[in-house]
Amino acid sequence: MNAIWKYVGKRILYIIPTLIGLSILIFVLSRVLPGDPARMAAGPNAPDWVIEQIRHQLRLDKPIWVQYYYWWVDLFHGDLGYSIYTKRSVTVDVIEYLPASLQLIFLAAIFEILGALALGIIAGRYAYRLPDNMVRVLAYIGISVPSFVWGLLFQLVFASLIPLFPTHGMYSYGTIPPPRITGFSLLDALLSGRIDTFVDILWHMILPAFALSLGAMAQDARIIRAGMVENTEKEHVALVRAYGIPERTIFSKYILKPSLVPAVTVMGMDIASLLGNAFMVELIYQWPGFSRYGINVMLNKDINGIVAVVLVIGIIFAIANIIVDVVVAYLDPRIGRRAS
Amino acid sequence: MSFKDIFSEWIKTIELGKKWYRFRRSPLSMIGLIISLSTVVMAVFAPWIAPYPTHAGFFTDFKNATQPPSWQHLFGTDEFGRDVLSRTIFGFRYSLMMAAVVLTLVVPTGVILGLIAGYYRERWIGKLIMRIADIFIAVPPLVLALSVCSLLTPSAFHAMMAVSLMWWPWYTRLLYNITSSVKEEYFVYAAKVTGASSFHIMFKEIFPNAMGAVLTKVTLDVGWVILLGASLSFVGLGAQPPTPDLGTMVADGAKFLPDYWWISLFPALAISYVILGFNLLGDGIKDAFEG
Amino acid sequence: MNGEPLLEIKDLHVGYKTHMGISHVLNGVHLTVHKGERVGVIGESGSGKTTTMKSILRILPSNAIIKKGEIVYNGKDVLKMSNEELLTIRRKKISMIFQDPTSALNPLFKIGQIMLDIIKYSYNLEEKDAKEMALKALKEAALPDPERVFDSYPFQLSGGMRQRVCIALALIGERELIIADEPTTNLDVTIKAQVLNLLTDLVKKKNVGWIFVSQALGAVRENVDRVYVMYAGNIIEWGPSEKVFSNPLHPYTQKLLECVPKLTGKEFAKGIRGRIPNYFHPPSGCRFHPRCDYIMDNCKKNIPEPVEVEHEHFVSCYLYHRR
Amino acid sequence: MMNKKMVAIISVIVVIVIVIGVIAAVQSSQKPQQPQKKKLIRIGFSWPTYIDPAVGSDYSSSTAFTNLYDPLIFPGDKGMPKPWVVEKWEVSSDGLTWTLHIKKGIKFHSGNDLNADDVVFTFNRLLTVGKGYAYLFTPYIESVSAVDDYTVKVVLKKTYGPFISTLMRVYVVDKDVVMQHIKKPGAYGDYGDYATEWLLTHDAGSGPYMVKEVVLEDHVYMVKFKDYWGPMVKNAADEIQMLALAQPATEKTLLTEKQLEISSQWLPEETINALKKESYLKVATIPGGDEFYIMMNTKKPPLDDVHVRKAIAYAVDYQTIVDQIFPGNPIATGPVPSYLPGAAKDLPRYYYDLTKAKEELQKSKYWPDIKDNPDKYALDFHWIAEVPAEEKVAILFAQNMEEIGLEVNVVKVPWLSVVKEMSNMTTSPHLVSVFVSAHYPEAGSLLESRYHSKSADTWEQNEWLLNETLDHMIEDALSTVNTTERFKKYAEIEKAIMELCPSIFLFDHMIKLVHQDYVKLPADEGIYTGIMGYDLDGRTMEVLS
Repeated sequence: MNAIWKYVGKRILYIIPTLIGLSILIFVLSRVLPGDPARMAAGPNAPDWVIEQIRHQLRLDKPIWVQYYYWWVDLFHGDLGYSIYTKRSVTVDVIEYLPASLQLIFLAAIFEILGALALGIIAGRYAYRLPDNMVRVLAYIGISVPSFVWGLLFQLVFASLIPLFPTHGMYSYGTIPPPRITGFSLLDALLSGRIDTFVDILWHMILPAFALSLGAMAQDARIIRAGMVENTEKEHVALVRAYGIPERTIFSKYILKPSLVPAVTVMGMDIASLLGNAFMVELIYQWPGFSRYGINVMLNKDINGIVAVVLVIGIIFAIANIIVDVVVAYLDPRIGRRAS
Repeated sequence: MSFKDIFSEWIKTIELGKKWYRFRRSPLSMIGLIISLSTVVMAVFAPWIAPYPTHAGFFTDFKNATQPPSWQHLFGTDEFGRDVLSRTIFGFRYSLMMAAVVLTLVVPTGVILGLIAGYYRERWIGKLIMRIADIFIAVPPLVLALSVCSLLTPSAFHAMMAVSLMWWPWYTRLLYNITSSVKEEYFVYAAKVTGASSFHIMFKEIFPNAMGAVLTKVTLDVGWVILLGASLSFVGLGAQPPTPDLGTMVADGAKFLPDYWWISLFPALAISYVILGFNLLGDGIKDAFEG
Repeated sequence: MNGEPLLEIKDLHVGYKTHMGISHVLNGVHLTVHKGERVGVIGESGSGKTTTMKSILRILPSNAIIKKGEIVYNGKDVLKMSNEELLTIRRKKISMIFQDPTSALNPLFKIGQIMLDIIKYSYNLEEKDAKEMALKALKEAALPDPERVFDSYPFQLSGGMRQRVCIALALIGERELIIADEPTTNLDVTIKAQVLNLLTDLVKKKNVGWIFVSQALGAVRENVDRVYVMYAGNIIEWGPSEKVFSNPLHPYTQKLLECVPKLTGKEFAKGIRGRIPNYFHPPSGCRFHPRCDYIMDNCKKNIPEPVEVEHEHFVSCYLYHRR
Repeated sequence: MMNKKMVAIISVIVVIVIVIGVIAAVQSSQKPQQPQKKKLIRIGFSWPTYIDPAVGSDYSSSTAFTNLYDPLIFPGDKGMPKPWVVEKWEVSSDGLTWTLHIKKGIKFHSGNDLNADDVVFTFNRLLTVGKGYAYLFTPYIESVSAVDDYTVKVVLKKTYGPFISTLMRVYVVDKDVVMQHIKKPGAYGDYGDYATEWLLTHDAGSGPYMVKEVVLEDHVYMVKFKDYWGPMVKNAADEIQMLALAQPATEKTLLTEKQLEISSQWLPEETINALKKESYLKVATIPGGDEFYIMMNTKKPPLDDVHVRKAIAYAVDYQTIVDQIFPGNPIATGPVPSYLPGAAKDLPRYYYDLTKAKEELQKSKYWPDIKDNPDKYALDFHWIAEVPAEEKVAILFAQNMEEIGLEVNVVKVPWLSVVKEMSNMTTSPHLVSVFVSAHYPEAGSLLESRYHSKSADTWEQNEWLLNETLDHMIEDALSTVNTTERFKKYAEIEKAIMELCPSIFLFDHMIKLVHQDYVKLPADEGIYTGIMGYDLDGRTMEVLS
C-alpha cells in the first residue's frame, strides 16, 4: 500500500504545475480577450465613476502580472475575487453551488458504474449472442446521443407523457430547503432528520443524473465487455480452467477483475465528460449547481467567476483522476509498484 | 525528398486494399460508412436536397409557424414558419464544416508537436510541449471551450477557434506515445546510423506507424467535434441565428417542449445520427487497422 | 511398451471458427499414453500440438470446434463427459504445464491466491491445510523461499520461477498424467536446462504418465519412451524414441532432425523449404506434399494410411506403401 | 472472495432499484397536492435579481423592491405620483430646494421607526454605491439633509421638473439594520461594503413583505409583514415566492400543475397561446411603460445618412410584427409610448412602403456603392439573447431589408454584452433592438435617456445622436416645473426626433402575464401604473380561495 501512496504523491506533485499553468492560461485569457467586465458589473445605467471604481476594485487598471500576483495573494486569504455576476466573493459562490453539482455528479457516477458493470458483464457473459448484440446497440446509442439530448428527451417524456419524475430544480415547490450544514442538500436533509426532503431531492436528481451518466455508461460497458471477451481467451483463464475451477468462479474472479482495469482507466475520461456535460444538463434541469453557475458567469463575462469555474473543475478533475489511478493501482498491483 | 514522395509512401504503407477488405466484412462499419457518407452528401448538396432551401436563410412565414410534421413539412415547421427538415439538412453542412475546419487546424499541429515531443522526449523542447499539452487537457475540453467562447463574442468562427485550441493536445499526446515507443525500434536506429535527418526519421520512419491511430482518431473526432460544437451552440455560444446550426436549433426548440416537440427533436436526432455514423466508421477503421 | 492405455486420442479433428472462415487445424490426430509412460510430441510451431493438448482437458478457446474424434481416458471419452466427471479429471487426474508461464498466471492475483483456489476446489481443504499443501508443492519445485513466492504477484518473479510455480501446480496431489506443453520454450537459455531437469526428475520420481511437447529434440530424445511427430494437424510418424530419432522415416521427420545444428559439423542447420500450410484451405491428401521432395501423384489425393515399418515404429507416407 | 463482492454489488443494485420503486410509489401517492393552508403567490422570474435597492434596477429587482420596501412616492393609476412615505412636499421658488415631509408611524421590519435620518441615509447610500437607480439622481442632487425627525431637505444642482416622479425609485432602507451588517473593509471607506453583500440576500425595508430566504439564482421567498402600516387588500398573499425559471416549458408545466401562480414576463407567444386554452388560466396585459425600438447607430456608415435611416423605417413590416410576433401590442406612435404622460399625439409616422423606402435609399449618397457591393455596407443587427422573440423581429427585419437591397448580419448577443458594446461608439452595432422603459412616468424620462448626448454611451441609446440642439431642448423641458409647459416642450422634441429618424419605433410594449384565475391582479380590471416593477404589488394582488 505504501507504494501506492508514493505513487499518489508523485501524481499530485506532477499535477500541481499543470494546475498553475492552467490558472495562468485562463487568467490571461480572461483579461486579454476583449471585454469590459467593469461595465458589466456596474449595471446598465451606472455612471462612469462607478465603472472606474469597479475597475479599480477588480484591479483591471493594473498590469496583468500585478493582477495575477494579487489573485494569488487573495487566494491565500481564501478569496477568489469579486463576482460581477453575483456581486459577492466568488469563494462564497463556489461554496454555495459546488456541493449541489458534486452530489449530482456523484449520483451520475453511481448510475454510470452500476449500469456499465451490469451491461458490460451481461454482454461479456453472453458474448456474440443476443444480449451482447442488444447491449452493443444500446452502447452505440448511448455514446452517440449527447447528454443534453437525453436531458431534453427525458424532459419531454417525463414532463408530459409520464409525469413520474420532476424535471426542474432540486426541491418540489414550496419545500423549504434543509438548513445548510454541509452544503450537500441530501446530507443536510438527513442530518436534520427530514427524510421526506431527502427523498424529494433524490427524486429530483434522478433524471439529470441519468441523462448525465448515459454516455459514459455506454462507453464503459463497451470496454468492460471487450475486456471480458479478450480475457476469456487468455492463457491464464485456460490454466485455472484446466485445474478444475468452476466456470462461475473463473468468470466472476479471473475474467472480471482484469477486465475492470481498462474500464476504470477510461473512467478518468468519463469523469471529464460528466463534468463537461453537467453544464448542459444543469441548465436544462435548472439544477442549482456549480455548472449552471458556470454557464451564467460565462454568459455574463464574469472574469473572476470564469477563472474560478475553470480552476475548480480542473482541481476536481485532477482529484478524480488521482482516485481513478489509485483504484487502478489497487486492481492492478503492477502499476503502483512499477512506479516506485 | 519532397513531401509528395513522403505522402505517396504513407499511402502505400496503409495497404488500402487489405484494410478495405477487413473493413467491409463488418456490417456495423458499413452502416457507419453509409451514415457518414449520407451526411456528407446532405451537407454538400443541401441546396438541392432540402425541400425549402431558402428557409436556411433570412426567412419568415409566421402564418405557417409551428406546423406539426406533415407531408408538406416532414419534420414540421418552427416558430418562424421555416421547414425543420430543410434546416436540419443545412445543419449537417455547418456541423461538418466545423469538424472539417477544426480537424484541419488541429491534426497537423497536434501531430507535428507530438512527433517533436516524442522524438526529443529527453530534451527540454519535448518536455515543454507535453507540459503545455497537459495544461489544456487538465480540464474537460467542453469547459475550456465554453470559457474561451464566452470571453469572445459568440460566433461560429470563434467556436471553431475555441474548439481547435482545446483539441490539438490529444493528437500531440497520441503521437507522443507512439513516437516514444517506436523510437526504440531497430529500424529507427538503423535510419539514425545511416545518417538520416531527424525530419526524415520523424516523418518517414515514425509517422507511418501512427497513421492507423491518427486516421481512427480523426474519424471518431468528427463526431466529438460536432458534439462539442453542438454543445456550445446549445448554450448560445456557437453559430448565430439564423444559421441552421443543429445545436442552436435544439436549444431554441427546447423552449417549445412539449407542445412543439418536432422543432427540437429532429435536429437532436440529426446530431445523434452524425455522431453515430462517425463513431461506427471510426470503430470500423480501427478494427481494419488493428484486426 | 505394453500395458493398459491411460489416454487414447482417436481420429481427432478440431477447427477454429474465425471471421475469415473455419481453419481446419487438427486432421485426425491420434495418440496413446500408457500408465506411467513418457510420451514426446515434436513438430514445428503451428502444427497443432497445443490444440491437441488443450483438447485433452477441454480448455480450447471458445471459437474451437471439435468436429470428430474421441479422447478416451481410463475408458471414458473426455469429450462426452459430464461436467462433474470433467472437473474430477481436471482436479485430480490430469494436469498441464503451459508453454508461457507469464501469460498462464493471472497477473492480478498473487501466486498464493491462485494456488489456494485450485487446491480448495480440488481437495476441499481448510485454508490452513491448503496453504501447507501449496507451500509443500512450491518447495518440491525447488523454489528457494516458498513463503515469499506464495505471497508474490507473478510479475515479481523471474520467468524461471514462474515456470517452477506452474510445475508445482501440476504436481500437486497424485496425478496420473502430466501434460507439459513446451515448458521451456519461453525461458531464458540459461535456465532451460535447470527447469527441464527439475521436471524430468519429478516425473521420474513420481512415476506418472507424461506427455512432453517440445521443439527441443534433444531433450525429447533423452526423456521419453515413445515419440510422436506432428505435422499440420496430423501425426505422421510415431514409435519408440530411439527408433524414431535414429531412423527417421517420414521426409518431414528427416528434415526436422536435420534442422538441429550438429555440434561437430561446420555447416549451419538446414531449414525446411516452405512453411506450415494455410489451415483455411489446407492441401489435399498428405498435408506435407507441397513441401516434400519425394512428392507422388497419390500424395495430393489421399491421406496415406500408417505403415508399421519396424516394430512399433509407424509412419504415414506413401514412400513406404510401395514396399 | 470475488463472489462475495459480486453478491454485494448485485444486492446494491437490487436495493437501489427497490428504493427507487418505493420512492416512486410514495411520490405518486403523494401526487394530489395537500390543500394549501396559506395564501401563496409564486411568480416566475429570471436571474439575476438583486434585491438591494442600491444595486438592482431591472424588472425582477424592481418587483422585489416594491414588495420589500416603501418608496418615497408611490405611482398611482397610470403612474401619477401619489404621496407615500413622503406625505407632502414643497419646492422653493427657484425650483432647487425640495422639502419632503415624512409620514409618521411607519415601522421597519426590524421594529424601528422610519424617520428623516433613514431617508437621508438611503439617499447617501444610493448615491455612494452608485448602482441601481442612482443614475436618476447623481446628475441632479447636490445634498440631502434632515431638518428634523420627519423633514428632509433636498437641494438640487439644477432645476428638475420630474423630481417628484423620480422619488418612486427611492426605496427607504433601515439605517440601523444596514449599519449592523456592514462588512469591513469594503469599497466605501467608513461604511465598509455598505452592507451590499448582506442586502443581496436580506432586506432592511418597511414594505408589506419581508425576506424569508434568498438563494441566488434560485429563489426569493417573502412572507407577509404583519405590522405593515399601509393599505393592503383583504386577500393578500401570506407568502410571495419569486422563482428562477429559465425555460418556458417548465413554466408551462408548473402553471398547468398549479404550482405557479404568475408566469414570468417573457413567455413566448407560442406558449401563451397554448396556455390560453386552459380555462383556469388568465392572461393579464399590462403596459410595460416601455417601447420596443430598433436603434440605429447614426455615426456608422451608411446609417449616418438620414435617407438610409428613413429607407429602413419605411421598409419594416410593422403590421406583421404586431400581428404575428408580438400580438396585442399597438404599433408605436412616436418616440415614447402613447399612454405615457407627455406623449405627443398625431406625429408623422413611418409605415411599411417599399416604394418609398427605395426612393429614400436612392436619395442617399451611399446608394451607388450599396447597389454594387451590398456586403460592404452590411448592417450588424444585434438582438438580446435573453428575449428570444427578438430573434423573429431580427430575421423579419433582415428579410425586409433584403427586399430593398440592404444586407443584414443578425447577431444574438447576451444582454450585458450589448450594454458593453453600446458604451462605445465604435463598438456600438449598426442596429440593436431593445426595450426601453421610462424610469418615471413621463415622456421626459425616455426623451432624456434615449436621445440626450449624455446617455449616448449607455445601453439606452445606440443612436449616438450627439445633437446639441436636441440636448438643449430636453434640458429646457426637464427644468420646466410647470407640467403643461413641460409637456408642450416634450411634444416639440418628439417631432424633431421623428424627423431625424434615429430609431425604428416598433410598438408600445404590453407585458403579458399568464396567471391562475384564483389570483386577481389589478391589471385584470385595467388598473396599472405602467411603471416597471409596480404592477406585481403584494399590496394589491388578491388570492381568492
